[in-house]
Amino acid sequence: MSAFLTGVALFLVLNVAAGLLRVVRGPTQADRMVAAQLFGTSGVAILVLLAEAGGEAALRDTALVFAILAVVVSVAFVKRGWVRKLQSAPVEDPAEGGEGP
Amino acid sequence: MTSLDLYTVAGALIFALGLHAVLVRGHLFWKVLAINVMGTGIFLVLLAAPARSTPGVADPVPQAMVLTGIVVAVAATALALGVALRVTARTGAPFLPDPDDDREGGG
Amino acid sequence: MTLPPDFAGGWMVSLLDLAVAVLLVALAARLLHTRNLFEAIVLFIAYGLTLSLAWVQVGAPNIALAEAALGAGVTGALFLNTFQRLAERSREGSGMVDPEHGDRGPEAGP
Amino acid sequence: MTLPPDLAGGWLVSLLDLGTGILVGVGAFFFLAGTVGLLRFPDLYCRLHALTKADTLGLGFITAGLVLQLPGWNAGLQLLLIWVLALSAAATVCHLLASASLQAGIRPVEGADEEGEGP
Repeated sequence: MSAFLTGVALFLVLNVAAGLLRVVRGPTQADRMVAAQLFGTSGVAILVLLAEAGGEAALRDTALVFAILAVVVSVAFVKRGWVRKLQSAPVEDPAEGGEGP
Repeated sequence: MTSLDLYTVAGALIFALGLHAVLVRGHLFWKVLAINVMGTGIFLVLLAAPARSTPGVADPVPQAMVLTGIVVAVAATALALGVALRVTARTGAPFLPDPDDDREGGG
Repeated sequence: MTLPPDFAGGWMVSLLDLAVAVLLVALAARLLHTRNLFEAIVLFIAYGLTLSLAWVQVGAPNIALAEAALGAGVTGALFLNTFQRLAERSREGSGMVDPEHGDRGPEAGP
Repeated sequence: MTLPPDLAGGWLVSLLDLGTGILVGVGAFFFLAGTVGLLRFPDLYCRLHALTKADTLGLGFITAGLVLQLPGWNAGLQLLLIWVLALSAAATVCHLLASASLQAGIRPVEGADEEGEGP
């Protein structure tokens, strides 16, 4: 059973590696951010499987952190990292202008 | 060749890749990224090599060093990104100013 | 790849280690040599999460916890924040640099 | 669930192993479907749909399969908490990215309904 669970974890790692192709080719920035969510969910699954296969209960705590992480990164992206297209959104946000001389 | 040897070799490769990128890339943000990657390569060697000598038993001293190193790397990254933003604000581009010309970017 | 007989988990674990190590090196090579800054940032976040998996395999789950929270989460948010500041700066400024394609061109070298 | 020693190793354990194998296999299939959708769908919104729904369902199957292997109810409760957290995380991320993309002017791909995919 342990070898089977580790094999499924290996399959999920290869799955994530295939999904990272979308980061390389994604046309928009949001397409690239989707891959972070992919890694969050798959990472939770991999860690839970490894926790059961190796008998290490501490890995489930790491899985909890993985689950929160995609939210943190995506919220940071939406709040701070979004660059509007110049032609489609001509209105600049005056509250967030670049400060400094 | 065990798995821990594999991670040691991967850490050395990652360190070499990061060092190459620090030297080659001119963009300041890639320099910060590359310094981060270099540090993680060192962490990988530092954790995988002592775990190989005593299999099954984790050595707590390298783990404490790596844990401290992660926190320090985050703080240093924040500082470096702030400095890079100031360089961009001064010179108009996220590159180090050329020391040969003193037309712009002087203090 | 021959494993010592006392190595728990057998050959499947070593295959998993091989996949994680190859993915780490490939991610590092791609994120350090791409021309797109945003792609490099997202790949760095993915690199941090893969490194966390590597530390689980090395036998340090506490460091995997810290790496996932600090190395991937906080550092990724820092890079995203700086990316937006840089994009604002170059859009309102002289336009010397395109934030999507960071290098200035062939004359960027020394 | 701790089995009494006369039952351990009997037919119940092998039945639980079989259930774990089936559930984890189905979960891995849903992860594969999510990745195929991420790579093949034409649009950001379709990709978000495929990724968040299919992967979260796959994670639910995998945790349900692993609960059958656990010795006590403590760790099972933790696995349930992990799944609920991943569920809310996927919903939040999908909503945030989709609404931000709409506001930024990325239009969904038109014409998918004319091909007879929609109801």
